[in-house]
Amino acid sequence: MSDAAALPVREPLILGDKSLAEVTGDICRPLDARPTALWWAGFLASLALLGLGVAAVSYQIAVGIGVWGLNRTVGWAFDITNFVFWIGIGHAGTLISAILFLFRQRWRTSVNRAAEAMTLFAVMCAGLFPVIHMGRPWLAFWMFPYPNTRGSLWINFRSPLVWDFFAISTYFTISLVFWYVGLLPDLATVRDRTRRGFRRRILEWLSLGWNGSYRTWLRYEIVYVLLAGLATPLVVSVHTIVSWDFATSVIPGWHATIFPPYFVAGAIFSGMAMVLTLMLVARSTMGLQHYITGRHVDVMCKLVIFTSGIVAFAYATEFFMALYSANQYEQFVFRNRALGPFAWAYWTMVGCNVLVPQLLWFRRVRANLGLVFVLSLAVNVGMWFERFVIIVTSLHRDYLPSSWAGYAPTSIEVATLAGSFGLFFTCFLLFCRFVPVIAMAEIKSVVGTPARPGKDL
Amino acid sequence: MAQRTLAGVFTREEDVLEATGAARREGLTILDVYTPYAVHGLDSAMALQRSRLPRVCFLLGLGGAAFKVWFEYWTTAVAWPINVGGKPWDSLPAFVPVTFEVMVLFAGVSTVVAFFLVARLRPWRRPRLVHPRVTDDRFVLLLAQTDAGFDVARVRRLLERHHATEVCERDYEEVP
Amino acid sequence: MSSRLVTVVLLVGLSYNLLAVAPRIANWRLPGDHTDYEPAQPVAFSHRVHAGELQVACLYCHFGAERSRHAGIPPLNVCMNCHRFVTAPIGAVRAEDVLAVKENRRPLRIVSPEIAKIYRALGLGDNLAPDPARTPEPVAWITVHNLPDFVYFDHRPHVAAAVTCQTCHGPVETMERVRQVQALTMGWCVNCHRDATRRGVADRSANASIDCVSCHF
Amino acid sequence: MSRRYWKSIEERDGGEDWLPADRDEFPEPLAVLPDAPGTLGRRGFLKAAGFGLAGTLAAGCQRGPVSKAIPFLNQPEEVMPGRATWYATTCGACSAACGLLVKNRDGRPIKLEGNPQHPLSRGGLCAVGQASLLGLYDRWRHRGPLKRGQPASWADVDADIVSALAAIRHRGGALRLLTGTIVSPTLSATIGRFMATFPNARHVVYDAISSSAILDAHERTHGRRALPRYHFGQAAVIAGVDADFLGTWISPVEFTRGYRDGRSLEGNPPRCSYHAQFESGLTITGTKADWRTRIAPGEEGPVLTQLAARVARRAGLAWPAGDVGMPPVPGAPLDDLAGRLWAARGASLVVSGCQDVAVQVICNFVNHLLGNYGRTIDINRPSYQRGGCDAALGELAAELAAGAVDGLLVAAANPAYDLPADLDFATLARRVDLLVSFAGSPDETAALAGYVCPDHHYLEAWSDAEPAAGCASITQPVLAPIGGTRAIVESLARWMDDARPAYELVRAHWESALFPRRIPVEPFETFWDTAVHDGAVELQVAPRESAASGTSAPLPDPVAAGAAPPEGALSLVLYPSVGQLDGRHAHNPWLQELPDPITKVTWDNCASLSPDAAASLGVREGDVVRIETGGPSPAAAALELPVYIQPGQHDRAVAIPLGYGRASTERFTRAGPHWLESQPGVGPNGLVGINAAPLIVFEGGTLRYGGRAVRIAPTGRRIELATTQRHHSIIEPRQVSSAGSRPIVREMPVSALSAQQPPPGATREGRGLWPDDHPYSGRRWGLIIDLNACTGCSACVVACQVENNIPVVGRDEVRRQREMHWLRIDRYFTDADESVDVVHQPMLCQHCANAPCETVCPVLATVHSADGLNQQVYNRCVGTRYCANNCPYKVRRFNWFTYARADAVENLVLNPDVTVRTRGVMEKCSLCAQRLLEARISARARGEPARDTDVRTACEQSCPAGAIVLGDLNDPASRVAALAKDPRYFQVLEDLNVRPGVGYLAVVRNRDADPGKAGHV
Repeated sequence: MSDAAALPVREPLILGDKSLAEVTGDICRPLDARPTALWWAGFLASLALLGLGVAAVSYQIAVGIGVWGLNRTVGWAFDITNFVFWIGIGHAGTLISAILFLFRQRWRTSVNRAAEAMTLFAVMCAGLFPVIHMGRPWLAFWMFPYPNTRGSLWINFRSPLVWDFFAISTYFTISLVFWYVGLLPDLATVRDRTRRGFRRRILEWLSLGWNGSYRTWLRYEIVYVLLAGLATPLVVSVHTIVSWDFATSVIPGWHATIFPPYFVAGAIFSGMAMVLTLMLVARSTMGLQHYITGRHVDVMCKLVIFTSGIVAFAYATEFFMALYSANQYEQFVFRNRALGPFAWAYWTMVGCNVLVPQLLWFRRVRANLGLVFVLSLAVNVGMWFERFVIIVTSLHRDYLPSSWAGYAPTSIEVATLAGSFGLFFTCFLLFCRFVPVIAMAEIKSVVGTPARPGKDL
Repeated sequence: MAQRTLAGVFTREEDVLEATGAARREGLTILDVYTPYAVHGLDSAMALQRSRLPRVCFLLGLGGAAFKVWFEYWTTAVAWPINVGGKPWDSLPAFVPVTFEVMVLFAGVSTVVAFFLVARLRPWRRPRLVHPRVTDDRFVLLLAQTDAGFDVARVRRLLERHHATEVCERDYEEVP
Repeated sequence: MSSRLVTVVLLVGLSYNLLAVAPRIANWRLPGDHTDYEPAQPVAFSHRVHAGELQVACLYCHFGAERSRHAGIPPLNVCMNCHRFVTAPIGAVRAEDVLAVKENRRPLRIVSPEIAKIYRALGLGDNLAPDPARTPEPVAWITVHNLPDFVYFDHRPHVAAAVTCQTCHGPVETMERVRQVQALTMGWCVNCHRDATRRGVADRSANASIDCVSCHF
Repeated sequence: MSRRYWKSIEERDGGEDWLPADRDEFPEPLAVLPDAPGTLGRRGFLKAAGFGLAGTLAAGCQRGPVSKAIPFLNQPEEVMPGRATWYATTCGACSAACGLLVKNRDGRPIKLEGNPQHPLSRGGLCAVGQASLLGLYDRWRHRGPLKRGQPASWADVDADIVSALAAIRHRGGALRLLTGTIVSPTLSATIGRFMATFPNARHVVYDAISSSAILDAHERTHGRRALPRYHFGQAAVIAGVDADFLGTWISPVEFTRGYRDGRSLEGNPPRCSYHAQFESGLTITGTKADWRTRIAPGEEGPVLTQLAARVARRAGLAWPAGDVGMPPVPGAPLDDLAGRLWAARGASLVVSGCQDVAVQVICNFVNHLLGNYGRTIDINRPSYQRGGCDAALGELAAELAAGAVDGLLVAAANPAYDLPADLDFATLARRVDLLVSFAGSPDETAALAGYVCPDHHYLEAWSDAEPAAGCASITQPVLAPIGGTRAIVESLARWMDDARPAYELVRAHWESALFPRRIPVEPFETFWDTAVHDGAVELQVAPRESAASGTSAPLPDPVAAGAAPPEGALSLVLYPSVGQLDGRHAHNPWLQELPDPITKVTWDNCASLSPDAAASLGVREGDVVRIETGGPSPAAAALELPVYIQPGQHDRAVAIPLGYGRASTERFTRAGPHWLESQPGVGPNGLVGINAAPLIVFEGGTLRYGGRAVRIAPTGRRIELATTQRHHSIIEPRQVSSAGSRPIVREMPVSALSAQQPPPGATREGRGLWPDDHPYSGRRWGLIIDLNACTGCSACVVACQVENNIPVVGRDEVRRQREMHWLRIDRYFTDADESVDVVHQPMLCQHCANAPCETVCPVLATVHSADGLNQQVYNRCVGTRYCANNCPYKVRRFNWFTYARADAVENLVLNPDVTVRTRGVMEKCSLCAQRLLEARISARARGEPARDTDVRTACEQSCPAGAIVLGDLNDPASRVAALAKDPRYFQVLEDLNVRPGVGYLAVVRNRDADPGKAGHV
């Protein structure tokens, strides 16, 4: 990567003077080639984690939710922490694909496909937890308002969990549709590179007979803008609603009006970190250095430090509000957060989310991809702990000291968390294998055709 | 009745743009242009109408939201009013989140469905390509041979003047 | 060839099946709805005869309905109030009388096989006196109207509010063997309670609660 | 012929990779064998199967499992399936013999309640009494007699015993009957008859929790070895010295009721007795005291002597005790107490649980000076609830040691377990040729016995009781014996060739002995039926000559120094815990899981130390320490117990509850759910807790529970105690804020009470953001708990557990903070260790009108009823636990596992009116919805509106103090409506505006206004 200051105006988004056919070839190569040993190693490791998670969840469903470390006071811990964590991860994908699209940030084209896929898989992981955290998950369908023989007993539209249910399912559906619509032209491209056989049949089926007609392209563009326009408030609403799970409650430490913006910023923060993590891996393992350039990393690092600032501000505001409120319960919760039995989690969170990202102020740090990778991992850890801190430290000591309790995760909970990572990476690796990880059509529109007279056929 | 066409294949975005504009100025019937990516400016070159999909999106989104508000009110306050936490029957503020989500869901899904319908994108539809590399790196301008007065040679020259790499005639039962 | 034939035959069969089933679609039930359950009972007791023809009041046998949650299956001593004397249908007894006169002998005691089951269950001998050789064994009836364990139904308030037995149990007095007529789902209960509060029961106003805790605790 | 049309350039050019669209994509036939004609191939078969399945499904029917209804053959007239029958009987869970009403449903008892007509207990029932029901369904009980540990027939065992007894009788051998206190007059008479047939027989009575010194002292001062009856209700000033009379001492239910009468602030006129308590450990009695002082174990004597000296000075009596050194407690308050006692002469009461006869003599002396005999202390109508004579026990031990006993019968006692190591009963008893135990379930003594002749559970037996002179009650069976057990009276009578059943023995004794003492003139049949129906009758008491005048008694010797250890040394306090007493109910999981009212420890005993003592020893809660007495038998005289840190305890005291480490608690190894990380339900010794009884001292003719000097050494091991209220929760809220602390409990001095204005009602209701759509125009159920009356005795906790089928979860689950009690008793400490105040606050679902739990449930599984109940619908619950998280009171309980018991016999105790919850659902207090509904239905059947006097919740019913009141808040005539206007009324966390339906009345301390103490905890 060259020094950005030396560039005349802007670094090109895509390096290497690619022709359209080269773009197609580069991006489709992993799909055509046999999987590498590295891919297999990653895939098998993910699959093993997934298997562990499946075993843990099966055991939990067979024996009872008591195999988690929860108790009468701390009713949620790892489960909802993981849920909020994964939802947060998902948000960055939508941010990149929709919000940056609306803002015409064309650098997003290199990463939006993978980011959207990340959203989908993260939402899948997230959606898992509200289901398995139920005492009777086989009755999860009761969350849906369907006519029934109970006098038509509907559901409680006042419950934030119902809001959650609608938000998550809408978010997943819209993300899926958005991703799929964006994928259509690329599926057609891959289809047309595939000669025959089962794979072609599937691709034909999936690409819906796309033939590059400009009339379709025109509508496609409209639909894409519309979906981006819808996804943008959606992504804000989803994490707002997730934050309302806590904010609308009466528990000190949860009942805070700052939660919606705080959660949305935190989500983007953690999601950007996850995108960075994944992109840095994909870039080096899949030979996409020309498409995911140092500039992408640089821009994302700036977003990370920006959102880190918002998150840090939220932490400070919480403490200020507790002090200012003169509410003893509120004050105690925050004192307990910083000094109580879970202080280690709190300070891990502050360290990873506030202190560590400050390093990104330095350009040299941003340019050091290895360091950025480590930092992004730290942010992921920190954001997981943020949710843990919010949930567990608020619950474990609330109003009546008689009911105060501790919390320690069991091996089953840890295995379930690991399993969700297994699910995520399994899906992601399959995605890398079978779907173009970069939106070819969009890249081509960025690359364009060389100005005449240029390279001729 | 089969449609007789004349297709010009280009390798550059600006070529097809110019050729399209020229063809339209010549008064030729542009059946369609096939591109590997969305080439900006082609819509004005082809003089295409604005899509009505935004209207579908807006109306169905609005409809979804209206339905959901009614449904929530009906279930909580009319069909079986149940005292939940002392909240009033018509807890409208509490209905906002779900209403919003359903609005987005309806708007988004219906827009895409409408898009598939109008663009005739179906899973069972076999791709019919005017050029095998049209999804890779070729741009194709497809003109209709509208009547007997259509001068194939002149149009071919026109296309070649705009750097068409190949020009061919084909008959279609149905335009792709 | 033959494969196609089989397919055609089976398709015809399936369509016939579906056609036959189609009129019943309106009657399709959701899981848990046991309407039309009509199990065979250990004693072929006929409600039609007892409640219909003989007009025995429901509460004569199911006396628990007024005093307890359960209406109860009558103990056999209630049966014996009549069946100490009534051992067989009147037609059979008269036929034996006629036959006895004809054959110039004392008429035999005619015991119908179903009523004999009562005597056997009570451990009674042929002369309807306790027979030490026979051990009494209660009759295991099969419950027709089942509610899930988490539902607490109490007959008393319903009887007190003058809800007729038939409202829930259907025209039992016309049934040879008791059949479940109503769905007995929660929606059915709730709707009846709503109607009762709105319109009253038997021309009296009623306050039928639809609070959850009326049935679930 | 015709022009060739092409679709693409490739097609036209015939590029080899171009797939013509008009060609069959799969030109070759599919690789499936065509079916041979006339046969049904694989595909055909699958098709047929598929169609068949579809057709079956389409036309299919659904059936649930067949359930059977089996009616009675001949229905008894009084039995109605589905309706409860109530029988009056007498509680046999301890020797207090409270009155019981037994709820019998479909032939089995499912709930015990206090009998309001019983003159002693007056409707209350303690936790142990409530829980003793489960003992009936204990599958470990003896099913029949045992001969040398093997099951045998009654005839066989009877023959052996009768011949052995005949041999003893013939040769004039020594026969001894060792029992606990026998309150049954019939059994006493039968024992008397039985013993009279032997030339050398003696009946030795002892109590595992002995009060022998009181009887001995009265023998000395009043010439009659009797336990007087104490009337706490008539006492305006009470001084307790090491007597836990509200928790475990003699007759706690009776005393609690009386104590509460003396402190009835809402009465007219309001009464508030003054209560001073001197104790080493912290007891629930101490928590209620207006002035509580910590004394070292063994300092009871000096304290009482100083008190007596001060009272004597006021009485103008020259008593040399003035010379005794400075009292171990501050002199000025002691003066004040003496003044109060003197001012309330005849209406004061000094009680002591000390087992030193000399100390008890001084206690009697004080009461005598105060003129309490005949007023608050009744020696003429004594109590028979403790009749043990420790001196006789000592003699028996000596006889056993000398090998002078030929036959020993043991009934209603477990001497091999509960006697001190000094007496070494287990070793001595082995030397007796004929050792017969009457234990109904396996215990340490029965394990030694050659013959076990198991007694019934008291709910299976005909018996009677006369717990106090003139108060007789009937024990009637409420179901046929489950096993082949036999009542003791029957066994004894059988061995005297008297084959009458217990019913006839009891009836005959009543006719001959009790009927002549009747008060109303009536025939015996009426007398008997009344007794059986009501459960208790009042009888005349023959006036007995006793030295009640007492003035003639010589002045007692002052006790200058007790057995108090030197400064800095630690000494023992062995005490019966509220749930376990002497360990006779150790098999009872309800009691094992009942949190101790003070320590909140379950499933274990522990050594309590004061915070300072623990700090000086360098131990923390849960550290296992070795407690050594340095006694003669080192093995028995050292225990290893986990430490519990107990504020309010004396710094030199080590308090250990008795009743733990019972054999037969090994059954709880697998109590609770089993999964990957579950831990056993018992301690490292395989039992629940450790038996501390060997550390009891037998000295001066009495069993002494306190004062033994011990050394403590940490072992370095740790145990996590299964406590329901963690220690740090006591300490930390004080640091919350300097401005004020949490308004959870309110407390006020009595002087502030009159100044308090009733809270204006408008401030409580109608503060809301939104329009109130729920006016509760009809009935609105409410519950008010008087914290001033509540002693923390936990009877309500067990009552709730029995009534509502609340599962026992086991030690591991409690340790994981997953106890299921719907009703818990929160205890809060205030102030420093020396003068700690404790408040007990029963906490249950508050039935908030603006319930935070309801709003968050996604599936409407918890919603509000029209009469103000917060309903929890188990079958609708999907188990998100959001409601529990959002409950500010944390009263919701989640079924983490399938806790439902698998024991078919034990399950007979389940209340058929309450759903047994499956795993994965939330549950909580329903305000006994089943009782509310039953009351409504029966009122409707009677044709009258339901009144709140018709119904009492299980907790309310059992409360010995009458602290809990249920009623209709909207009915101005109801008690709750009146109490809601009381100046002491408050709601917990009122600021949250959740509008609870449950309210509390503040604690009132009878002490001068002290700004430091008043206010909030």
